[in-house]
Amino acid sequence: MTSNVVGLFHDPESALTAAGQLKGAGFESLEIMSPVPIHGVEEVLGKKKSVIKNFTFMGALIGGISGFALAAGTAIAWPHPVGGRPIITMPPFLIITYELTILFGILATVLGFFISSRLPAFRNRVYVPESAVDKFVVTAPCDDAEHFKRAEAILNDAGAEQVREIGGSDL
Amino acid sequence: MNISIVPALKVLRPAAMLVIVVLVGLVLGYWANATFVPGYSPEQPIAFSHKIHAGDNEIPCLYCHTQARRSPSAGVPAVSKCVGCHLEVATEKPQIRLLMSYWENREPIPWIKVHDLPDFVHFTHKRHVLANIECQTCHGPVETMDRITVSSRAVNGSAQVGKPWKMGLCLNCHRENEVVNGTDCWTCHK
Amino acid sequence: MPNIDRREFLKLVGAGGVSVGAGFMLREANKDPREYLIPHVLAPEDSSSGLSTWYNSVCSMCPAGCGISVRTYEGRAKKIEGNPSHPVSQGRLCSLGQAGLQALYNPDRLTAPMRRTGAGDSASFEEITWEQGLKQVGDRLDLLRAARRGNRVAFLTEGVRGHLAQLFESFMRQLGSPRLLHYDFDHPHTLYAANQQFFGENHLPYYDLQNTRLLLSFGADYLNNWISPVHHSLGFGESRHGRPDIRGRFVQIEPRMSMSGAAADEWIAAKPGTEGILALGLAHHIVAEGNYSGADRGAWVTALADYTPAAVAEQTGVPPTTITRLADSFVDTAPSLAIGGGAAGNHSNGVDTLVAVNVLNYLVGNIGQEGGLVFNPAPAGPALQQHRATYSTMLELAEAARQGEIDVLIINGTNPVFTLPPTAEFAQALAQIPLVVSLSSFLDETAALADVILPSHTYLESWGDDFPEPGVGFSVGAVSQPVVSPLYNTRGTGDIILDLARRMGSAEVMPWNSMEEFLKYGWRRIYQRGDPETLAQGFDAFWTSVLKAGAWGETSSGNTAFTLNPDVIAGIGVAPPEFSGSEEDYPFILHPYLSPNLHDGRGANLPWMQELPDPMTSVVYGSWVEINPETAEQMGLTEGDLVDIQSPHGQLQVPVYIYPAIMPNVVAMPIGQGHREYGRYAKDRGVNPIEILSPQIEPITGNLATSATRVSVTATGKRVKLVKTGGTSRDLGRDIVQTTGGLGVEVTSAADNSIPITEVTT
Amino acid sequence: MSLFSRFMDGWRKYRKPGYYDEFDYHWTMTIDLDKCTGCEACVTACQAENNIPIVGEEEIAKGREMQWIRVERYWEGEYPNAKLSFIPMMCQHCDAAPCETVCPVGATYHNQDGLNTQIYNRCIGTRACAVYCPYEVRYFNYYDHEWDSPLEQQLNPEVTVRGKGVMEKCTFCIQRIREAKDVAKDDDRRRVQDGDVQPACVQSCPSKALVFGDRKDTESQVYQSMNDPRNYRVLDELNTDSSVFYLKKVDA
Amino acid sequence: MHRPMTTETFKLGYNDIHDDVIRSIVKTGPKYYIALATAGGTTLLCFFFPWFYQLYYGIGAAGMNHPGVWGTYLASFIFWIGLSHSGTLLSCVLHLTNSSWRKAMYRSAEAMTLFSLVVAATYVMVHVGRPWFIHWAVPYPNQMELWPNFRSPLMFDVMAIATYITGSTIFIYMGSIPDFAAVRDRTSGWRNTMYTLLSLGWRGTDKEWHRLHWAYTFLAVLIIPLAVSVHSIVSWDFAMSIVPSLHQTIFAPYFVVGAIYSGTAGIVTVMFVLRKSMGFEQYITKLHFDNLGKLLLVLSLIWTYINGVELFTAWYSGTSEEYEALNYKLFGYYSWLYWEMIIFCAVLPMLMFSTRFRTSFVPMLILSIAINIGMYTERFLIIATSLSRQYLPDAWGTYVPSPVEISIMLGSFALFTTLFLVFVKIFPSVSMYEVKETMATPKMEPAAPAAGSPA
Repeated sequence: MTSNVVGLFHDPESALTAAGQLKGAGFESLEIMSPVPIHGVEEVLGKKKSVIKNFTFMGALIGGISGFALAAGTAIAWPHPVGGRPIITMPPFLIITYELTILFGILATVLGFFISSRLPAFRNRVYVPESAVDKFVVTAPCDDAEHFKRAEAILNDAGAEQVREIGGSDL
Repeated sequence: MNISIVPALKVLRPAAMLVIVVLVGLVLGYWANATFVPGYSPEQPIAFSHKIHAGDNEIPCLYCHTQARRSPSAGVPAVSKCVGCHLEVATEKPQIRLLMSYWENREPIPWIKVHDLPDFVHFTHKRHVLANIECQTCHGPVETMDRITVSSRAVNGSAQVGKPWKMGLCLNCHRENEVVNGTDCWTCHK
Repeated sequence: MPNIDRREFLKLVGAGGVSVGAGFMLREANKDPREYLIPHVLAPEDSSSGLSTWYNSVCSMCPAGCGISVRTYEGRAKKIEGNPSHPVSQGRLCSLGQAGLQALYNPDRLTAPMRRTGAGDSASFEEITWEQGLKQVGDRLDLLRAARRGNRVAFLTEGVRGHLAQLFESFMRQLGSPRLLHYDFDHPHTLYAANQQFFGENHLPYYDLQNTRLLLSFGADYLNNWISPVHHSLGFGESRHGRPDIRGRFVQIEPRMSMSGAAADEWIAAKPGTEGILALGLAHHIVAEGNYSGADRGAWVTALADYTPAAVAEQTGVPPTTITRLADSFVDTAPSLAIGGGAAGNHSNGVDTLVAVNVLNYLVGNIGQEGGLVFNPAPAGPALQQHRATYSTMLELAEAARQGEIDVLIINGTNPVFTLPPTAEFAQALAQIPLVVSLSSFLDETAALADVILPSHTYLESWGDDFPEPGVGFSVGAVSQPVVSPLYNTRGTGDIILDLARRMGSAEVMPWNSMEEFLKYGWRRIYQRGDPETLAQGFDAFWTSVLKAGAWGETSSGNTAFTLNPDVIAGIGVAPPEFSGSEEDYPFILHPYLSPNLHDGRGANLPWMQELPDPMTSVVYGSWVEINPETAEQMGLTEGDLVDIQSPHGQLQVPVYIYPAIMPNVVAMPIGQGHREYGRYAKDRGVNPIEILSPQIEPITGNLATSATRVSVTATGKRVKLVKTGGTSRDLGRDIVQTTGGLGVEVTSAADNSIPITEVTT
Repeated sequence: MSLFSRFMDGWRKYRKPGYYDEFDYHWTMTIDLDKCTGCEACVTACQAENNIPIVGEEEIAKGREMQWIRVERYWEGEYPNAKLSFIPMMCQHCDAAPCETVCPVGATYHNQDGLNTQIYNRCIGTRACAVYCPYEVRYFNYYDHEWDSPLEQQLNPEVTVRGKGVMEKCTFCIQRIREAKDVAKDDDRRRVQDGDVQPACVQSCPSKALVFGDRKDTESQVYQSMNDPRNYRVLDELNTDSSVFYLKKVDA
Repeated sequence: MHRPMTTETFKLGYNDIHDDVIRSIVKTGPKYYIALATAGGTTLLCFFFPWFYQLYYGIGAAGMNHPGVWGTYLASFIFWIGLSHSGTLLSCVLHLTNSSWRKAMYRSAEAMTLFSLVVAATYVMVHVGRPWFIHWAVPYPNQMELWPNFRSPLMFDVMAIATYITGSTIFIYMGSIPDFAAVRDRTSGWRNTMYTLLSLGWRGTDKEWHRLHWAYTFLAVLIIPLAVSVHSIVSWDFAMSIVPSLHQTIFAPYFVVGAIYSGTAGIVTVMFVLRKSMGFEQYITKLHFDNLGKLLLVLSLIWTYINGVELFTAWYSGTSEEYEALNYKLFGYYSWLYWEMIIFCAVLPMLMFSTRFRTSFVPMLILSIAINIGMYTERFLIIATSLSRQYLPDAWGTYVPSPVEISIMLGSFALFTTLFLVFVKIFPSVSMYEVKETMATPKMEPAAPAAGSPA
């Protein structure tokens, strides 16, 4: 059974320092929970790359193609001449294409966000409610009590206001 | 403390199940009515059997529905037409007596319309009959029906008893047979 | 699967069950409502379901006598069109004729015989049976006839022709009463009188618009409601563009531009009532220029001596140059034709005016010519002009009623309470008559005063026939047959009269059981005029063919060799018109005209006609008074201002319409609205200008000079919204209606065209 | 695959304008303004033929008159030189109709007879077509019209009675064209001949100012008439390519 | 409250924001219920009741007529679409340009967008003659094998507005997830359930913040061109016709500017109301009004310029059609409305040249309302004057709105208010985490928080 060590900090700098030290001490899967996005996390915990832009791009691409296919395809399916224009009329169809490009781009972005941020959370995850208010929280999974002790010490050294042990999450 | 949305989902489960059950129930009920309740097949004022007339006795459709060949409407035969035969034929049957009572009172028989198109549709029997389309193509196997049931021609060309006509079905036939102007809205809509 | 406890499970099962039921019912409710197929009991011969049957008949909406074809579908009349084989309408029909359907299907039709109960304001009608109604009338007639007091019966009918007219005459002869009056408000008595005087003909000639090249119309709105508008329109179209390289030219002379004036190439405003003087001015110029070379030229020179262009210009307000130009082109552009009527004939000098118009035709030799004026043969059917009642005759009838000389008055079709001015006191006269019987199909103003109403069929339900007057140059007749079975408990006029005849013991003389029978009896004579081939086929074949074709005609012609009675020439002359009311108190001349849509008011109960925009103003559903823009500006009036129109004999309040083509001292009002009865569409809508007409009489005919009333116009300060469909009737340089100088068209010289019609003194 | 090949077929076929050559018929009307007397017989004929409702005085006061064909009037000059011209105005059945493009549901489009269709049962009532129509000949059903009984017995069974929320306009009497085609087919004729069909307005016109026919038939009366040197089209500068030709009034 | 106007000097802690915002959600006084009942009741009475009457009777219940087939319904539709351009578009632009003053107000601005769009979409249903067949304008496979006509500007509208509603909903939701999580922790019962689901189990980890930031940025990038396209397309409903004075190339920018203009004015109004009613004085400050005022002023100038150009081209064209339409607009039946519009939208906004005016709350409120009245008038006039004076003078006519229309127009404001009132009780109407971001981050020394943002 694993548990998690959780350190609550009053300010982001201390939290980041603590996280850096934990990482240095060989702890992995560190998480910093904060009420606001904090700057400098990447310097401490490493660069993050998101796949969202790929989703957005692919979504927009698919949207564009399907938008045009929808407009042109339905026009071909039962041609109704209107206003002396050709059945496949580029300018209006490009507008439809444009709109669907954006629609699919937006939807794909949301999908990308959900997937890449692993939301919604269907399993239990470690959480400290204070982190939503004004505390900056560093958590790390600990394999055993000894691990935990070490982490607790590091956190306390870094100026944690409080260190807690939270039962293992399902993830 | 741990967190996930599962407890919230659990709280919502009874409500969600209720919603799901109700929705499924509605669809099921609708579908059941549409599928199992035999199509529009009302009881007519006189239990006229097309099976006896058109099936067993092989009277041609156009013998009674004489208009179909030359008019948009196929027409229902006048009471006098029924009486023309039934002065001699099967005079003792109770339904024939009912017929004769209409005749003697000079009253028309209030037949209930089974194949009914909306008022904005122009359908002409004449053109379809003259194009040698069997009556059964659109009206189903009438010669087997004791009581007329609404029917139509499925997309695959077979008769579907119990399902009324839909625009898509007309269109399908018009497309298959490459009817001249067959997909122009003004061919059928007035 | 999560645990579900028993209660929850039951709840779910319950909810599921309910929703399945709801879904089921939803589908059920979505099914189409039940419709029925009601077959015939006996298959009809001449109609089949889903197909239309056309019947030919005759239009009775106005006196023109157009042939019509009625489309029926499953026993209902659906559309009226002109009968292509009828020479008058030739397949065409005017709005009013087409709206005949709404007379048939009018929601305000009388559905059964009625008797009046109570008196005065509390009077109301109760439904009775035909037997009761016919017995009440028949018994009275029988009594009077037996007592040899049949002359105390009067019969007042709208102008009918054909065998129905003959039936009325026989009926009245049986009673021994001379009081058979055919009364129509718009009957052109003065035209008949003028033709009688000049040509010695007692029926109208045929005006050959189709072949004419120049038409001078003195006040006759020939495209709208003068005599036979549909036929004239056909002729107008043909004349304009029916011949290669010839385009007929049309000139209209009238104080207020009518539809014909709008269609004309030139509209000339002559002072009201001076049209005849203008015509004689033209005649003077023709004779003076030596363009008339008949033997009686000398007599004409003498007769027309006073009508020099200068003098005529002075009187008419038309510049001398215009007079001479018109006269010259009238001579040069043969065949030409001059017609007169409408307001021009409704002045105190009406007959003289129309005689003057005939003079023009005579002088340039248009009489008997193609493109001119062609005499008709005598109608093949009964012609009973002598019973035509003028305003004076009606006054006599009213007087007789007041004197208690009338016991029974039968009224058919006509509505004198509406079309006679209140000064005639006709309604009061009706109250003096013990038994007033109305045969009207509608509760109009006159029927509302009747004691017994025996409602007749509309013309689409009854038998009749017609011999158009004027004809088209040869003998024409047509039979009017019922096209639908009667809607209500009504009877044909002829059938009612025949029934009454039986009841008063005239069955021996009038032995026919129905109008149809009588018609066949009458048409047998026409059949006997036929060629051997027709005779060989027998009457029934002839009858069927007449019904099928909807028209009967034979190649006959009227008087071709016309010689003028020399005595006439000396009598030529047109006096200045007389108006009632002084110019100081009543500065405007009222120009009432028949509404293009409602005719003399008979169309007012037809919703189509109410909703049809007036062609000139686009006003619907109301009355208005037309005022010259400059006059209106001086008086500070704009469209929709309510004004009081005051004549010496009455006052009306009506909104103003600014009309660009009316003389400054003339105000015009349409006749037709202002009904106090006559159904939901007509009742209490607009005003009736007849109500303020002065009883000014044209002395020769005794007809009412309807255009001879002076009025004053005073603003009330109130405004209403004039309901009309049009917006701004100005082109604003957008070239919507484009014009061209002429293509294949004879254009008169540029100098002629450039002469403006200069100021018209008022 | 078949869907894709259908798409490619269509793609090749439908990228260019100009389907006029493929019209079966090209129904056309000419109106001789020099013959038009403004009598409005055409208006009543149309009302009778096409079940056009009576809207009543209040509605007309609100500006909701219903006339598929109306007669417009234009005054020119002032008294005493005032002139009045009438011009019947109805759906011009433009081959490049502005109204067709704007309908979101395709209730109005151009059919292969050169007609500007109006499919009432497809209409959702956006009224955009009425805005786009420069001739203002589209009329909207602002409510369910009623006929005072028994006036409804006069209604033409071949024409739908339009309910509330539906746009309507002149159809060149499609029911008559349909019937004429039907008759032509019966006669083993392949085409409708000149004179077989006349819309109600043309049929009734007392001065024969209106002429109707198939422009593709060069023998037809309408073909002669539309090639009259006097011909013009109203608002031609808008390039609507209308099928109603007017013949200029002659000013002589 | 007179605080110096810089974000750095918020003298509030994270806790205070939390308390203030969550209190605004959880603590509901009788005033709120009275307001909600009034708004809801008015919606029912003035919007839905007349609408249902109109559904039963037909569009004839409104005042539209033969030349004027479009009326206030469509004017209201454009108005609400225009109002929607405040929020999401502005929010996106400011997000991408990193304007920190946006943060206190963007949530309610976005809500305005969303609800304006909802009201606008409802207006489509009110406007069309047969709304029960409105689904025919949506592409879906059906037995009739009929599809919408994608060549129609109205179909562009359907697609654009559908996309815009989707986009705006997602945008406001994405931005609210962290705040939902914050509220979740402070609530219990059904609220807790709701916020748990809405927050999706958000924990505020470094990874989640990172993903949210990027997703949010991409959305902003997508939504800006979308918003511009939406109002361009709305303008094309008119400009693609050939009606004189509607058929103009300038219409798309004209509409977009007008939309942002009226939307920004709308934000000012909503800001004022929120500030007063929810006790957000600390968060919505003079700074916001000042900045919005500057924006409004610029927009007003652009709008006035485009209006002038429109008049000039119409006058210069010299054609009867354009000239009459112009003449009618300036001096015809509706001219008093035109001049009212000019005063409200072009003249009065000049007051905002003064900083004192911009930083005064009540005058800004009055001006913002005046601008929106003017902008409503503008939309009405575009339709009414143009349709009244088209090509054929004999078909000219005048359109006057009926009581039903006016009632529905007023009712739509109540509908919007109702939706907004519901919104403030569900969404934290001030973005907590973004306001926190603008504040000084807690420093090492808990007792002495210093000024200045973190490194």
